[in-house]
Amino acid sequence: MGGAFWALLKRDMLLAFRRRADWLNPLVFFVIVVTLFPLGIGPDPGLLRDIAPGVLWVAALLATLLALDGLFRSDFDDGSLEQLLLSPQPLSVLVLAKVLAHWLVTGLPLLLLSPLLAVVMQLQVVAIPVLLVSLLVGTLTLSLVGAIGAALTVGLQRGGVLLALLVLPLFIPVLIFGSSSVIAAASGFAVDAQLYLLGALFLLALVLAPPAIAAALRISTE
Amino acid sequence: MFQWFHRLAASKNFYRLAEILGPLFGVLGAILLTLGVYRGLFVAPTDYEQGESYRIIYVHVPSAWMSMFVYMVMAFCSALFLIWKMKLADIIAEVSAPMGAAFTFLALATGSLWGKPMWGTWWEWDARLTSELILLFLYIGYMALRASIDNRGSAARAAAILALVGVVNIPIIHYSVEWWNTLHQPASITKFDTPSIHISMLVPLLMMALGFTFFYFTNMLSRARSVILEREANNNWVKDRFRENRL
Amino acid sequence: MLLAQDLAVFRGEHCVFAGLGFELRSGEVLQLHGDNGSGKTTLLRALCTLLPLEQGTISWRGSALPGARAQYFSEMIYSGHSEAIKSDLSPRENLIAGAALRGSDSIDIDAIIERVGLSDKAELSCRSLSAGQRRRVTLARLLTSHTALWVLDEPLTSLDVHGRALVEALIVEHAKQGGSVIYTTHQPLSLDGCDVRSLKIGL
Amino acid sequence: MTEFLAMGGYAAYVWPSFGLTFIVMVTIQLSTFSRRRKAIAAVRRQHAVNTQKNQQAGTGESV
Repeated sequence: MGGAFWALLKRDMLLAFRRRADWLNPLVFFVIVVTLFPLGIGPDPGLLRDIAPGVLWVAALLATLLALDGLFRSDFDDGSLEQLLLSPQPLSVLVLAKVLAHWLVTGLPLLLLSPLLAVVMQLQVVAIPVLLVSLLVGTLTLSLVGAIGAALTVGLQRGGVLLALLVLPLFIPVLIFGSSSVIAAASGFAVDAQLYLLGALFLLALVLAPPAIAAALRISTE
Repeated sequence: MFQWFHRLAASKNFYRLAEILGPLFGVLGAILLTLGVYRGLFVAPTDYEQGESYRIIYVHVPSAWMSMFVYMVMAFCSALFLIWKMKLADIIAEVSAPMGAAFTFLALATGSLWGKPMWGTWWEWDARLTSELILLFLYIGYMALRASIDNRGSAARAAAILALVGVVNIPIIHYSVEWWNTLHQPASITKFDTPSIHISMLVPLLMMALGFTFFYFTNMLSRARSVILEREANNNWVKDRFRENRL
Repeated sequence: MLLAQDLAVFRGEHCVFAGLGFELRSGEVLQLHGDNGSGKTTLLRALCTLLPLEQGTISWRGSALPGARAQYFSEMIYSGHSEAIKSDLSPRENLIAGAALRGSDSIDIDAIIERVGLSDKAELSCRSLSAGQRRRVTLARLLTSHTALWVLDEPLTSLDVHGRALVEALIVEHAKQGGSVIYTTHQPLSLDGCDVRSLKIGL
Repeated sequence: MTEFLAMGGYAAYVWPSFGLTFIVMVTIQLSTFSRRRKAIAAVRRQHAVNTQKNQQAGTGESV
């Protein structure tokens, strides 16, 4: 059982390493979106500081959404998705490997880049650790939940827009708790409530998303 | 052979049942709605706090209630369809989605009309209205997904999965929006709640709610019958009915 | 081993085929005949549970399929129209990933690569291989796990004469070891030494 | 009557709400009727196709 999981993870990491465009685009998108706000709203640090958590979180969410479309699409196009479906290993576990590989390639870099952008947005330094923790748990949940939408729309040509429409309502709770945890941290309030709830959302997604993704994949390859 | 026959028999019997219940619900709905509107507008006393504007609840609350009820029906039918392959359940979910979206839109519109005198703005980020807005996105997503997959069998199953994922998320969304609302909104303004309901105000509200529900069922049954007619046009029971002009 | 009873598959509203059944015992080879669009590929995909059955059952070693899915998948391998290989990876990496996916690890990749004649290309990325060579990588995947049933959809596409001889040899060898094969092809295959049954699909 | 119509000054909100509800429900009802007409037309078309096929097949099964 474990063998297939790690092999698939290794294969996807190797593929991502060879095909840089897939994971560079969301990162560049994340940086550009965040830098747009000071240009659009003005350099006033006080104002930027107030909107920083929201901007960082919405940008991270949109970057994850952008990267999700490619999650199953390359496998679907060259037919290896069918091999995934026909493997004796449980599909939910294999799907977990795919989502983890996708997160390592897009979610993690977002995470590592966010402190830099937090400084750009004048965010209080005390809030940066909470930003990292909330983004860590948040992007994992977003990848899991988003993968359901990706699996549902993988068979469609113009699936991108539909994917956004399907998963955005499901992203909202993560966004609410995520950005409010950073806001609370910025103004020195306790953040454990938000982070616990984020953790709860993550565990829920970890348990419920893979079977839904597996079922959606079986339908999309019909 | 059994499965095919079971499917056929199911839709024929369902058709006959819907033929009877449909008009019955229609009549009941019409009576309840006219009575409800009459009592709500003319008989129910003025609310001391909100004056006459509270009467909007007689359309807002039922449509908000229906928007949730219809989604629950869709989710339940989706589960029946996915687990027991009941094609009828999928037809019910398919025809209910547009109506659910219409009720959600209605709830949003009447909600903002009711909120205007109270808060002075057309759109108030109140927890209930925000959840309603997100529910509208769920409906649109459901209908968009079903429309974008051409093979009807997979479109139905994909939409069913989305409906189930959606129904799991509705309480989460509602709770997080409530939480978000209390966090950012000082609780001083009057909660967007129905005022303390005097019995004479409550009766029309229940009538309207029931009226809406019957209205939904009669339309859903009629649309389901139309879908069945189209899909089983080649079957004998449809041909016989066509000949005897009992469609 | 594989028993299909009274299968019916629909594509949307169109009934591709109905009332189709056959049995495949170990060591047998079954060729599907039928012109384009008669549903050969649909039947193969339905046999691999990639397509839902409107009616009928497929059972593997006596147990009905939706239940015995894991067992069935561990003993069968499907090779469809698309090559199902990653063009950014080399043949070796593709085969290693493919084998692990099927949960079989005690296999000698080098011998397999040697067998399909790709030993000099083993480290190149598949993007630089020709269509015929890529098809050989797909063929090599058949050997990466000890499966009883091969389901092959047009295995000869883009293969040269040597490639065709390789396919024939592999099928014959597989059948002799008691495995069974279902395949579709437009160019005739000369499989001496094993009884080839054929099944007509479509009108 | 006029003070009733004034709705205690909230006429601008109460009547549009009820009006909008009426419009939405009528649209739902009308689209249900048109959906039914479309279905019956489909059955009639299918019927015509079948009878034509029967005649071609020489059975001339009278309808």
